Amino acid sequence: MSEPVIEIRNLNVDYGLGDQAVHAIRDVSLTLHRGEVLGLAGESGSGKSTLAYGMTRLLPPPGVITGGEVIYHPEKGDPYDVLSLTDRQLQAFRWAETAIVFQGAMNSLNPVHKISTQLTDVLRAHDPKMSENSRNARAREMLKLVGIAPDRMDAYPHQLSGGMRQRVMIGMALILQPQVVIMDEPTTALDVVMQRQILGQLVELRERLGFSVIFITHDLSLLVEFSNRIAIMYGGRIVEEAPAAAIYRDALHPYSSGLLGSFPALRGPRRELTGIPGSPPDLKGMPSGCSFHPRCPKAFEPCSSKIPVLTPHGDRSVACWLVES
Amino acid sequence: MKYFLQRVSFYLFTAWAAITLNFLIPRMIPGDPVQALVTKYQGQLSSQAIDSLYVLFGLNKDANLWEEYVSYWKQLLTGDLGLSFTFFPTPVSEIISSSLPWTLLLVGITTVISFLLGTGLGVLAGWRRGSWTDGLLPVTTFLSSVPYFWLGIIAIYLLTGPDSFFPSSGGFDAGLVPAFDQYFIPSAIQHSLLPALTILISSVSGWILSMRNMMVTVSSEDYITVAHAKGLSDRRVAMSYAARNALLPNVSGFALSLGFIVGGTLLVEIVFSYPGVGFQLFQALGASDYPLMQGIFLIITISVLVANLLADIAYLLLDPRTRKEG
Amino acid sequence: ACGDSPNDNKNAANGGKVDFLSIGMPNGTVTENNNPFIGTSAGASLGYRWMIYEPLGQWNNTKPSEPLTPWLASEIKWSADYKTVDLVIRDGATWSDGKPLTAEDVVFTHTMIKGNEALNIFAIPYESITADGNKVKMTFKTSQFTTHHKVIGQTPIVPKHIWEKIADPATDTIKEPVGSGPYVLKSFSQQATILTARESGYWGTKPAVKELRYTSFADNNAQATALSSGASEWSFVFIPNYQQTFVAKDPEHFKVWAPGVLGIHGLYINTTKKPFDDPKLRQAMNMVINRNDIFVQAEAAYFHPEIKSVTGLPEGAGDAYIADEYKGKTFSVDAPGAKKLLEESGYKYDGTKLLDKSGKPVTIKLTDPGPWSDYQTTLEIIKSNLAEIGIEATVEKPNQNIWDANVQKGDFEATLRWTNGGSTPFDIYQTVMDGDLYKPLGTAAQQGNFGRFQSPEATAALKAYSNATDETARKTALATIQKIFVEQAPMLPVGSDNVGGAYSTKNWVGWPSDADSYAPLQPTQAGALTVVLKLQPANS
Amino acid sequence: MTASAVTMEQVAPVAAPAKRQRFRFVANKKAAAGLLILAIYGILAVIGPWITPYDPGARGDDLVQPPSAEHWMGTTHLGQDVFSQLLEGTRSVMFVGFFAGIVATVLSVIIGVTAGYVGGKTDEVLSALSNVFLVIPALPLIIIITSTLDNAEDWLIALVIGLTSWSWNARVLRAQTLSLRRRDFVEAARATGERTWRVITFELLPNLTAVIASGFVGTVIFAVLSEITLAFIGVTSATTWNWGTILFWAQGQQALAQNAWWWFVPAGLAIAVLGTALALVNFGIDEFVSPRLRSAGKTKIKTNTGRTVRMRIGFTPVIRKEPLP
Amino acid sequence: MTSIPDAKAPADEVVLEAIGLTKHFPVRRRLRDLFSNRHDAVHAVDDVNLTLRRGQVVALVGESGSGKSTVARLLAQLYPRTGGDIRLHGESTRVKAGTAFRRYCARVQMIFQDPFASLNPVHTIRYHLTRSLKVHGNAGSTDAELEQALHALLERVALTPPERYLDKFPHELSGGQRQRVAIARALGAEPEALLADEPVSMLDVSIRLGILNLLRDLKERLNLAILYITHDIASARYFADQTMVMYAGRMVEGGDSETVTQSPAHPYTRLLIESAPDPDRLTGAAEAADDDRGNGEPPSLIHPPSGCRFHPRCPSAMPRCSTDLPVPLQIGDAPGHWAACWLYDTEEVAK
Ligand SMILES: Nc1ncnc2c1ncn2[C@@H]1O[C@H](COP(=O)(O)OP(=O)(O)OP(=O)(O)O)[C@@H](O)[C@H]1O
Ligand SMILES: Nc1ncnc2c1ncn2[C@@H]1O[C@H](COP(=O)(O)OP(=O)(O)OP(=O)(O)O)[C@@H](O)[C@H]1O
Ligand SMILES: [Mg+2]
Ligand SMILES: [Mg+2]
Repeated sequence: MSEPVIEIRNLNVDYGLGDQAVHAIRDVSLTLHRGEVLGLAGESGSGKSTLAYGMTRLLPPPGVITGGEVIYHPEKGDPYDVLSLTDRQLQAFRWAETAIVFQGAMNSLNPVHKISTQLTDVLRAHDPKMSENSRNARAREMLKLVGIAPDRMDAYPHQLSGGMRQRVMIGMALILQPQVVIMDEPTTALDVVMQRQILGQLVELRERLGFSVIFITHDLSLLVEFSNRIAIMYGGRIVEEAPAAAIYRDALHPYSSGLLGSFPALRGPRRELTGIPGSPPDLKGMPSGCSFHPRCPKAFEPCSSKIPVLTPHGDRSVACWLVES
Repeated sequence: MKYFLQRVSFYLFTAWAAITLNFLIPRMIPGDPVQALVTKYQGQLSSQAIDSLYVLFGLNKDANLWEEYVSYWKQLLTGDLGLSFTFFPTPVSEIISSSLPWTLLLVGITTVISFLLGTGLGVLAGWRRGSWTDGLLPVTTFLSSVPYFWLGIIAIYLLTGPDSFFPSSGGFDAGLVPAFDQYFIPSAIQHSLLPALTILISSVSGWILSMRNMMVTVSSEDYITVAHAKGLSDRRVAMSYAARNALLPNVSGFALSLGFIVGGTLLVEIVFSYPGVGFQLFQALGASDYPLMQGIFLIITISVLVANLLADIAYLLLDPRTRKEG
Repeated sequence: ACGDSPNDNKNAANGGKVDFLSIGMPNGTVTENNNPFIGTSAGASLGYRWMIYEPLGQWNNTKPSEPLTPWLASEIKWSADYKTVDLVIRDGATWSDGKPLTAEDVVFTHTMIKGNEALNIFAIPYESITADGNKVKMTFKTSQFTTHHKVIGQTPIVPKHIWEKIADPATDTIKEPVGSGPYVLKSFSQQATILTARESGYWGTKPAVKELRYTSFADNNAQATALSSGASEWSFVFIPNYQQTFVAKDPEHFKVWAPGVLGIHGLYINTTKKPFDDPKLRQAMNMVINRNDIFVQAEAAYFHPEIKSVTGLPEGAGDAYIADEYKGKTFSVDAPGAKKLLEESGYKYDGTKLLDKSGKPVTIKLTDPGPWSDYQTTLEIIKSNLAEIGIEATVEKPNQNIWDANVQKGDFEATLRWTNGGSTPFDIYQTVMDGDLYKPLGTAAQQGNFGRFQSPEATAALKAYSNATDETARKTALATIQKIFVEQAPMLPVGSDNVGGAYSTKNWVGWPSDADSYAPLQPTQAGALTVVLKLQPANS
Repeated sequence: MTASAVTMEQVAPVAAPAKRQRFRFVANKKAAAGLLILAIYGILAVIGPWITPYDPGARGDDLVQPPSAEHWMGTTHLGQDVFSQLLEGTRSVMFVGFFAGIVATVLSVIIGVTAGYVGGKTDEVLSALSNVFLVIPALPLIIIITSTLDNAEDWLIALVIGLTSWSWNARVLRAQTLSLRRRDFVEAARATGERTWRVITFELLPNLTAVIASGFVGTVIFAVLSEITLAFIGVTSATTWNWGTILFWAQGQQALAQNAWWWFVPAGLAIAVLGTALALVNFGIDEFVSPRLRSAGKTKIKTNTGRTVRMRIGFTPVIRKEPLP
Repeated sequence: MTSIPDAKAPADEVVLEAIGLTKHFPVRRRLRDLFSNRHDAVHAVDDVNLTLRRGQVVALVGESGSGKSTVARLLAQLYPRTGGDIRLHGESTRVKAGTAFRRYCARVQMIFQDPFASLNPVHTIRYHLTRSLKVHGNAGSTDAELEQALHALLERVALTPPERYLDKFPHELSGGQRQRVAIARALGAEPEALLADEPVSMLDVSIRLGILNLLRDLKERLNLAILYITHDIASARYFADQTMVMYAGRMVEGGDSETVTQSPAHPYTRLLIESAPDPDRLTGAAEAADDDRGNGEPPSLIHPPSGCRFHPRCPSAMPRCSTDLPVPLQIGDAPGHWAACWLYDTEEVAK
């Protein structure tokens, strides 16, 4: 496996402070390697988005990062902790090193500015010396790259279809050739045909440009198909992390296997669907021990008292007493 | 075409109904201009004058309401607003044209300044929440609730006087003749400072508050987060992303407030003896001067309708989503 | 920079000596209208019409019984029955366009008024108007004894050669006035009207004041503020607590002079409403009204001079007319006396409450428009005065138009209102008691007798007074009128009008005063011209 | 299929609803302060006339006296007690404000909601009506109408203010109703078979509460200012006192020029404080309605260690402390 | 609920039928259209035929904006239709409001797409369900009976114990719970047909499954006719007896679910199924070769393409496709399998 780009170490994120605080991310450690697609899955509310925003310090109030480190390894130079950067350094770091594509493209694009303005102002902010013409040329190039005719440069977001807007966002994310692209449910609002088109394009671009991707979705079949490794989150923690194929074939954590047993397959023989009983935990009143134990069909003695830690097992890690023992 | 006609007829209907009401309402006032005039002079005008005044004002002939209404429309359509009673026999149009500029300049400029200032402060207060700007809010809330005529009177008392820079009343120095020269303009500006300040203080907070709230709302939009994620400078995010979008609802509010310029600041003009339309209206009310009232109402009606139109156009210009697809 | 700016000479004015006089009136805005006959014109509202146009004679309101001072007419002679007047027109008077003023102009003016009801604001019954050389003779259908000052002293004379070309003199705004007076119009704006002294051609002495600046203020407050800041040097306005709010600002220069005239304010009582149809009750009420309180608290101790004589005639201007019977008889607050009077005439008390003869408590509604704060104050005082004799009064503040209509229709119980004013007490008593003006309840009585007072005796006496041809007849008639007024108390007089003003001696001196009351000190009166002509620079 | 519906039973404890939503409004500090002031005014409106130290209209011997032990706010030119006038005037101001507010609100709800929900011709007619009322200048209209009244009693003034000031709220409500009308829950109620009047009163109106309430508060402020303005220019009831009447007398007597500030200032302040209280309540409603404003309410937070952190959009604060137990 | 309506009725009885159903929405006119006489309309649904039978689930799939929800709303009589007919038990019905509409509601109920929007945030669960029972007279006559009926309803959708949910507000429930309340509300009317508009699209995979199981269970126990709208084809395969595919306002294919999903006939259906994520495909194996196929935007519904609406994107388009509107053609492999595509025209095949 290649060297890491981003190492998240013991990240903790709260919403609010004091007694009101909701611990949305607890002690999460995760490593993204150069050139890979890391999938992040889990039920809704499990903290996937919080993790993505937290590691870039983009959480809106009342989000607070209460601990941990996010070590970034630049292509050249020494690694540094993103969470310790000053505001100015952070501004320079953003987009140039990590770019983010959000869930709703309509909401991610400013409705009152032309997309050309929104593409070029990144360039202006990060490279003030660049000339107007070369900025435009670069923007045009990026649009072509994501399959949009450059003559749509002067369109406003609402004049583009949902898929085109999403592709503009991807183009914008790549315009500074960042090392890492974080994608938070980039295709859930689109239908399957469009979804495939966009993801296909992304994979192709990644092969050409060599950036790494953190890909967040709760559509497991999509993840299994598109990512190299998958991390499964539950209740603010990562419960399992493994190569995609490995998880699909043989999930170690009962929650992961529950998830995998919940979606019907389109092809092949009709599978039996198991589902997961119960409903996701309330972050304010987390069960003791393993937070999944009240829903776990295989729960046993230590599960309700001790929190399992994510421990490596070969090329995968899992946090479950079942595997420990 | 049918749709267009529908819109137009809707506007025409509104204008017609408003103008008709404007015609009827002043006539609900009991008494007549002659009596009002005699009463105004409280004995200085002998009651022997009454008969001659009826003849003078042309009120000695009986006309029923319907005939008056018909002739009112005839006049209106020929652009004639009739003669004022208060200032008999000055035509209403002359009175309005001599006082409207004052109102438009004083209240208009003040409204614009108030909007710009309020919006600017609102942007600051909304963007830099938690800083000193938070202190702005209680003060402005309080000021916005102060009756502005009260504020104006206090300002006159505290700030004007024999040696004060601020004149206590009027639109310009009594010794001057209105002209665009180096004497008149500074004097007009000097005279407008206090009334403008009064309006400004009591109206600016409305803009601050609404702009701040819009900023707060817009700040949590995804595209703001994206703008931050793009590493843009704080200033650029605040202005080009947050403020630019937060401005939209305020702009139509602003256009509408332009429509209320004419009718909205009656008391400031009264308190400061400012030669504007609001004050004329107030005088007309006291004098049962229907033609003048109607004329001013007409101006107000038209300006509100035009302001509505402006609001639409402004929105069209500022929000590409409402523009026609290209 | 702008060479031909109309404001260029402003600097000159600032350079040391002040050669202008700032005059203000609290009449709201004005529009450019210099027609001297129209009451709504700026000229009338601010008073500058009298600086441009002149009357035949000058009447001194403060000394109403004195003969008029010859002005454009050098001689004014009325016949004994006051139906004919003979005038000699002054030589040497010219119009501001240079043409001479002749008897023809006088005849033209009065003939024009005669033939145009809209211009005949005094409703003068002209008969004939003829000229003979520089002499003019006018005859009238009725005696002009009570209105002669209006014909001669309050009718401006206008140039024939200009006015004969005016299509409708009643609705022309005369943008470029040409008059015989010492001033010509320099400029007009809503803010200020500026008059400058004529370079030449004025028949009298050239005025010392080179420029008159008339400003119209929105209301009394603005005018009073302008006075106390010195922005206005002369005005006629009600100044509450004027000693403190005005005079104290510059005691050396700021002065107020408010001589009473023959026109009064009083509480009209609706004599058709029970129990106020009883003169005794009205008398009793008259006895408890504290006129001094009203004078001091409501009228700032100057504006409506207190009426002391029981005849309702003001001090000074009215003195000459008081009947012998009432000479020296003054009002005094006498609550016990009033109570006694009431009880003697059949009224009873229930505790402190007064009961009328039928046993019902006596209550009265006092009405006047809300915005008239001095009237409102007066009513409040009357209310508490009446309470002393057990009458429960309430004060109502209808809108002015409603009040007008109600008062005219007789739909009120008691209201504070003014009377007409004139050169004799006739106007006062006529407004209150004239049976000829009587209209039944519900019909608008526009000219007077709002209280529906019915006394044929009074009507006859009023007629006799105005038509009398000699002094004794007038005196008898007036004595009768006064007796009725005092005994029947159809209206309770409170204060008189004044023709004074507030002024500043900082720049100009020579104002009329008690010691030398040569003219009214109200800028809108015809006599204001006399004042302006007398003013001299303060530091000369 | 093994996971039958019956096994989908709740296992995780459903978090007890800590506080019912309706009390949260009072928990808002601004709203609470506003309500408190309003309550005081309300109490004074009821008991004010009974606790006045003097008859507010009674003349006394101390004319234009500054505040003293006998006259807390001094006296007028007639020796009346300003404090008593102020107390007595509270009732009229509160009555007119709230009565006019209720009239205008009821009208605006009836007209606005009907226009928005029923649509079509009805909408056209009602919209035209409110447009006409919007176009006609309110204050002059109120002056004219009240000037035709024989005696402008409080309830009449309030009625006139109410009848002339509903149009703006009606427009807002119409727009809001239009957006609600197509909401699924309204359609769903219709699809359930509810009658139209039930849909309007039970489905739409409760959701418009906030808009209606803030419209109501706005109208009350407008009505109070209008009443005071009317009284100030002399259009007022004969028998009752309000703060405008005090200002009217004070201005008529040039209180300030007489240096009698005690006569002029308190009434204006009383108005301003009432207005502020209403504005505070309005904020409360705004924040109550818009969760965005609510959550964004807190901008400074204190950490456990006593440090103050400013919440900033785009730069999530990082507070490192001991990792969670 | 005490009895199951018409439980004895034959299982394949037709409950609700749409024939040639058409809906055009007039377009809001823009400023520049003011002077023209154009009357544009969104052709949201054109000539749709659909049959719901007792005890059967019909799935309706298709891309976003293809008119699926519109069909459901038309069937629920929430929109007036532009053309075509809706037959309830063979009887043509057109109701707008009033008693007739309520009577129709009692037999055909709709579950809205979004459980977050279809429950009124200001009312409790009890209110929602009580209204549904009361409006259709299923509430019994006493409070006790009402309570019992409420409990029965909640138990039927597996929200147990009922007391825990009755007095909650919608925002206090999770998405899955809300969706079940919405279903319970529809069941409160004791309908014969249930129109479920994407009842699971907003939900998580694990919760999704619960709802689908619940619907299937209800279908079997209550003998309901269900229209299941989704764009998740895999769930259609799993859950529905029949599947219909819609494209740009028209039905393009229909038939037995297994057949339609396993051997799709229409090129659009094929594109749809190929696009669906498939975990069994290898990582990153997004066929670049596929790129030219199906690329392009969904068509404008204001000016829909002439002929077959899919022809601009169709890899096997023929000249005929752009001119002639394809008719439904029987596909050989399974009974009832049809597609509206000229590829299956026997003459064409013969050529
Ligand atoms: N402002 C907030 N205040 C309190 N809790 C919050 C706030 N924002 C999010 N949360 C909680 O944090 C948890 C994680 O939320 P997050 O958005 O990261 O979930 P997610 O995994 O992205 O879910 P989804 O798949 O639905 O997007 C959720 O349980 C949510 O309730
Ligand atoms: N009320 C309406 N007025 C105008 N156009 C409408 C209206 N409702 C729907 N449409 C249009 O009709 C078409 C079909 O919409 P519909 O909601 O039925 O699609 P759908 O298949 O349900 O999509 P999704 O999967 O996104 O829910 C769309 O183009 C939509 O824009
Ligand atoms: Mg998320
Ligand atoms: Mg849909």
